[in-house]
Amino acid sequence: MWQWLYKLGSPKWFYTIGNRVLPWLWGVTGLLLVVGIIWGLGFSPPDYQMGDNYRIIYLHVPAAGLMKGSFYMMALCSAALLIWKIKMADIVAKAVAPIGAMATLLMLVSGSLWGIPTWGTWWIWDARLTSSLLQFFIFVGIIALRSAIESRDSAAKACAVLTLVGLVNIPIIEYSVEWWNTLHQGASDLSLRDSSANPPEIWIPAFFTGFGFIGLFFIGLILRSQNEILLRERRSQWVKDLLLTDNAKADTESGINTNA
Amino acid sequence: MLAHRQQKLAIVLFIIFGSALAIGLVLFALKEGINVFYTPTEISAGEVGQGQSFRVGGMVKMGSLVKEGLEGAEVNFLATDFCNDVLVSYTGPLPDLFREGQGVVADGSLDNAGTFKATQILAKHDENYMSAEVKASLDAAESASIEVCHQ
Amino acid sequence: MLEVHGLYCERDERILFKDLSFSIAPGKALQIQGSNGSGKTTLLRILCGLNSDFSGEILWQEKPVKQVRSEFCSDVFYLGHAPAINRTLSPRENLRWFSASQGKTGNIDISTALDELGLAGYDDVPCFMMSAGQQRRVSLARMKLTSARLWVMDEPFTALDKRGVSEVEQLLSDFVNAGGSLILTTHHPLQIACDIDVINLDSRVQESAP
Amino acid sequence: MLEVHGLYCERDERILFKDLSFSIAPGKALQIQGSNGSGKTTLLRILCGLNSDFSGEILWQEKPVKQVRSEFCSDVFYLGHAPAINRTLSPRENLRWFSASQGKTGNIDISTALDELGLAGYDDVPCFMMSAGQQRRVSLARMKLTSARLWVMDEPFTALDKRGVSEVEQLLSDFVNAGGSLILTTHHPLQIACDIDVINLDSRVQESAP
Amino acid sequence: MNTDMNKASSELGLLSVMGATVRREMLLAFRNPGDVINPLMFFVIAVTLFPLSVGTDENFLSAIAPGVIWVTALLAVMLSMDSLFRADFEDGNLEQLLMSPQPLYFLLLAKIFSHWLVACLPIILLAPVLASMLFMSPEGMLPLVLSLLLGTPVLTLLGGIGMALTVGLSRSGLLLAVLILPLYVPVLVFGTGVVQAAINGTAFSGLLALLAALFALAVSLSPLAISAALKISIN
Amino acid sequence: MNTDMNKASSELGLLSVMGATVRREMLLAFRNPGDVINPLMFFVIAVTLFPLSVGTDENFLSAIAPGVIWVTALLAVMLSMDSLFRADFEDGNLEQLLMSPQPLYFLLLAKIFSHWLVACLPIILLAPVLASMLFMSPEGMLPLVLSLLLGTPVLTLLGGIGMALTVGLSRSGLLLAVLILPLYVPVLVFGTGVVQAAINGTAFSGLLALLAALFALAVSLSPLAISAALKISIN
Ligand code: HEM
Ligand SMILES: Nc1ncnc2c1ncn2[C@@H]1O[C@H](COP(=O)(O)OP(=O)(O)OP(=O)(O)O)[C@@H](O)[C@H]1O
Ligand SMILES: Nc1ncnc2c1ncn2[C@@H]1O[C@H](COP(=O)(O)OP(=O)(O)OP(=O)(O)O)[C@@H](O)[C@H]1O
Ligand SMILES: [Mg+2]
Ligand SMILES: [Mg+2]
Repeated sequence: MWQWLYKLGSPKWFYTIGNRVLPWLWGVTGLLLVVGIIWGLGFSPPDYQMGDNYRIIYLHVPAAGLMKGSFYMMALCSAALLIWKIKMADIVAKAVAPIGAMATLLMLVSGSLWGIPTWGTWWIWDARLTSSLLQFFIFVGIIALRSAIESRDSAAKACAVLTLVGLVNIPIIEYSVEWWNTLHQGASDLSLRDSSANPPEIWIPAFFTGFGFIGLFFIGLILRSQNEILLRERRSQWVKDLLLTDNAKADTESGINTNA
Repeated sequence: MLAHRQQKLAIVLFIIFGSALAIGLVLFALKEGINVFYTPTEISAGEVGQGQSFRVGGMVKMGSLVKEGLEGAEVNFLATDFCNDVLVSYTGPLPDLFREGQGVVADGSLDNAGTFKATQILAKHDENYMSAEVKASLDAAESASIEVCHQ
Repeated sequence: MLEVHGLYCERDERILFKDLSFSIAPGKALQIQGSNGSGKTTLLRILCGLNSDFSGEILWQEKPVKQVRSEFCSDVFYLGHAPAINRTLSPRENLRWFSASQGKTGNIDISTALDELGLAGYDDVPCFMMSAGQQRRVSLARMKLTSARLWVMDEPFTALDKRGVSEVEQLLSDFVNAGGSLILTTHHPLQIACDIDVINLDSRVQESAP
Repeated sequence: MLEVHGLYCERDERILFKDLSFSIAPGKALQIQGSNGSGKTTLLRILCGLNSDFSGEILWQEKPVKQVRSEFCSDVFYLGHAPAINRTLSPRENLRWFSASQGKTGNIDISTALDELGLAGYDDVPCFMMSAGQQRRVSLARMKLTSARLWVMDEPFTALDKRGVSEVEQLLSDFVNAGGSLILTTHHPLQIACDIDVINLDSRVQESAP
Repeated sequence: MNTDMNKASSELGLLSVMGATVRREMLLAFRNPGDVINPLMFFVIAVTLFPLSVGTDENFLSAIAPGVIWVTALLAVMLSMDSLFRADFEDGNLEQLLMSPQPLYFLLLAKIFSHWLVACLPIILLAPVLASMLFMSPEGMLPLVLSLLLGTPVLTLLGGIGMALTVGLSRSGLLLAVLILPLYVPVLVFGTGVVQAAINGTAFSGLLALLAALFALAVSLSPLAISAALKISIN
Repeated sequence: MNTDMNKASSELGLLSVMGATVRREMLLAFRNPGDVINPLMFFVIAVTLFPLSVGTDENFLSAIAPGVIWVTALLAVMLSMDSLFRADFEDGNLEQLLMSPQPLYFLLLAKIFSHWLVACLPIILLAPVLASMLFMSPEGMLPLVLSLLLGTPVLTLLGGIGMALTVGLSRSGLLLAVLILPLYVPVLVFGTGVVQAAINGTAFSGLLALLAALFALAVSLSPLAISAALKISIN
């Protein structure tokens, strides 16, 4: 376990593993999304009240999940950075932040679009919606802080502290629907029990799109992290070797012989 | 040496004290109740005054919906929390989901007669999604059960 | 007293020093040399715990510094690039605050300390009305107020005129000869009469370059 | 070219110089000497019109500078204490903006200018990633881009290493020998091969003190 | 002199110098995305503070919407001013600007125009979205944007004067506010007046003309004040 | 060592070090009256912007009064934060603070308490005056002051975290706002909630208790975050 964590903490190992995982991830994600979208949009039955409008659920709920997941991940990485000084943790935290912000934005936009027909307004200042908006601001704040600090190490740690402080908003989002009487609905009961008010035909596609989104998230995460790793380790031997072999490969493939 | 230990202890004690105080205060606050949203029961208990603008939440009582004027431009209905009702009157566009038996949230204020003059009506969607057939069968199963007034 | 084992530090992907080990005992001085940007300031800040981007071990009285941080702090006096003198306050007020933050009170001695650094009569003039050299002297007057046993000084002689330099050199050698430990960097040719070692960071970088 | 008559300046109730008169012709250099705080920077800034707390007359081509301000500005190149280099921009971008603000365009020559100051390959690195010496070189590269006939330089050699100093000295003497005029201050012992005058502000202060 | 340079010394016109200034500032904004994002985010966050504090009633919010949008836009512009001359002052570029043979008047105009593009334009573009989050009635939207288009340049120019006066001080944030907020009042009054009039269905062209008059005055006069103030600060 | 010093080395207790810190900060505020006056003036000017922008109808103003007072007080506190660590960072005193053998936790508390005294207390004292200028009903006054008394320390502490994170940057004004305004929201919501409830005649002790809970949490936990952030900034 520790061994494994230690390895994950090594950028080089992360880079190579990332390369190995990516093609699989692309495949699985594509499959999940295609199945989920076709099933969700084409085959699951219209809701007894909302008709077809409810299908935004296949976008909205995964986006909301991603928002929370991203922030949890950033918080974990921040803790890892501050406590164990794992460099890789910062790379991941940096890679996740914009993805999380985009997911939050997607959640807000899809929710607003959904609200127009359903509630009769695209925006209302209830606790769930407001705390979600604040979450977006927190994501942007973290990104802004990182871009403002020139020294990379300081930026990493400062963002980590801010992330941990910002963590207080997550339970507020989560429980806002219970603590306050919001216009936004409470959590839907998505269990396989027969008595469940939500039949599987409706929410199983949501699982597909949900996992598809998670796949997309990890793809983004890996690509962005790899980018960052190359940038940070550009002086190290393994990156130089890697780039050389890549160049060589590209050269032989294209049949051009340049000596770069 | 001891002095430094004591300093650390002081910090830890201070933090524990602060957190404990915070928890106690939150519990007190929850006991006091914090309202952002009034139920018909609270309104009939006279918790809000006339003319003050606030938000009501409840269900549109079955069979209480009356549409008046051209194309139902003005609506009157009873909002209920299954214990008490409040009469709501509203003029303006309604959301698609607004119908009897559906959750509703209304902004507005009470007039002299105790009618809630709504300035905005929002339909609250519940957490259930199902196809029409499933709904029908569920309704059949549920029609026997009695709604309980919990307060 | 202070021991350093296998210190390694890189900044912006450049190795400043690696495998740096030294120790300093009471009654000893240590001068860190090196060209601009070679990492002298960084090293001093690491020793004082103001910079934590390093690996290696720093021991204070045979215990890791991190574990005995507050004992360490009360025994170390750090004088950095910046004078740590508030421009709005007078020298007396600045020094009074310094004593208090060290957990000591020494109200009577502040005037004496200022006198000895050639600032007699300036006790109550706001610092922003003083020249750079005078501000530096206020900062140095803290030497007379601290009871720390290790002094860490980064370019203590900047902005001082010739007489000021030799006065401060005298203070430093008195301190070391009375059993104190001193670590300092300076571009001046040092003239202090005590037991002094030298570490050159430039030569170390050349060692580790290939 | 530039003539100064009876210049007088006081700052914080202290007279920096009084009755200062000198002139500078093409092909001549003038060094202003003086200890810290004697008023060298103040004098240069007065000459450039950046400081107006003085009395006396400054003539450019026999006309009062105030009347021919824009001709004067286009013929003067000022290099101050601060490098005038934006930290976020690259050397190339900084220099391009400099050329533009001078009313000249010289896109092709920026790389050459950087090359000649030993910054080949650094054209597109943001300046905040450079050491103080490298930033100074970027600032000095503007010498190669300006077509001004009078250069006013305040401590041009700060932060440069030995080789850098002699390269810049070479550039300066080339400029003067080609008919330019140069006014500079420096604490370095100057080694430039051209016709050079010296004004010492310290001795003037002693004159005017009693 | 410098003979090897003369070949490249093609004189530039006034317009191309202004162009170069604008290009440089855009480049800086591109490198420091905070310059664009922070005022915008401040605007958004500050606007959202109002529903949370004065209540979320739709009628109520729609009544205060023009004022809230205008006040927060004004505060955002004011706070953004800090980046106008600060960096140039610290690294010595301001001295070079004051010594440039090009007319300072137009260089300053170019600089302030760029600042406006970077800090204010995004705010203006987002204003209608926020206004509709505050349920402002749609008739007000166009006048809101128009009034901001005319008003924010005035705010930027006046803020430039305040900034030029305080750039030499290390902590100028609140001082700047105290100096220039009183000067901002006319712009605010006319600006919100335009929007209110439009919502009430009365004519607002007169107020808009007043705003335009302020704009014309500010554009033509404040560069003089700014250059005087800069010369004082640099002394 | 320094034998001539030992006689004066009487150890100081924790409380007297905190006292010395407070005394120093008070002295500084006395020498820089701007530290007291600027936040206050900003508060006053910003509050007066609202009648000018949303209209001067009495009912209307009295309805928005609690929100406006709270939002502007919040902004004033936020903007005042800039003076908390900036000077100490620039002149090197922050390093000395971090190297002090006294526990940083309590030193920071003392510093923040002083900042609160200097920047926030005057605002709280003036708030009822401004509230009555906005025709806020008198029942709200005491709860307004109480909520500000409990809320502004939280704002100061949270602002201290933001400031500690950004003190190393030369232009931190707007960035600070973007970082900490979202964190200010709960305080704002509870604070105005208290006043609104009092005006409406409903019970507000629950909300006040929540505010007090935030206060207790912030006082005990934020010094930890601040000291971590300062250590990062100083690196
Ligand atoms: C701008 C408007 C909206 C925002 C910001 C928003 C926000 C959120 C958030 C943050 C969650 C995740 C909660 C969690 O996982 O703990 C969520 C879940 C959900 N939202 Fe929304 N929402 C919005 C509009 C809507 C609308 C209009 C509907 C449909 C009526 C809706 C239906 C749902 C559903 C069904 C879930 C999943 C519930 C669960 O199982 O937890 N949302 N929303
Ligand atoms: N804030 C910083 N962020 C990143 N790198 C830095 C920072 N400050 C300094 N450095 C880098 O660290 C290296 C060492 O700097 P340091 O200040 O320790 O040098 P020094 O030996 O004290 O030089 P000097 O003689 O000029 O005082 C420099 O090469 C510099 O590039
Ligand atoms: N901003 C200022 N305000 C008031 N007085 C100043 C200011 N800057 C400098 N002085 C005073 O003016 C005098 C001359 O300063 P100046 O910078 O011209 O000296 P200098 O000869 O350039 O010194 P150095 O060798 O350190 O560069 C100094 O004694 C100083 O006290
Ligand atoms: Mg150094
Ligand atoms: Mg000088």
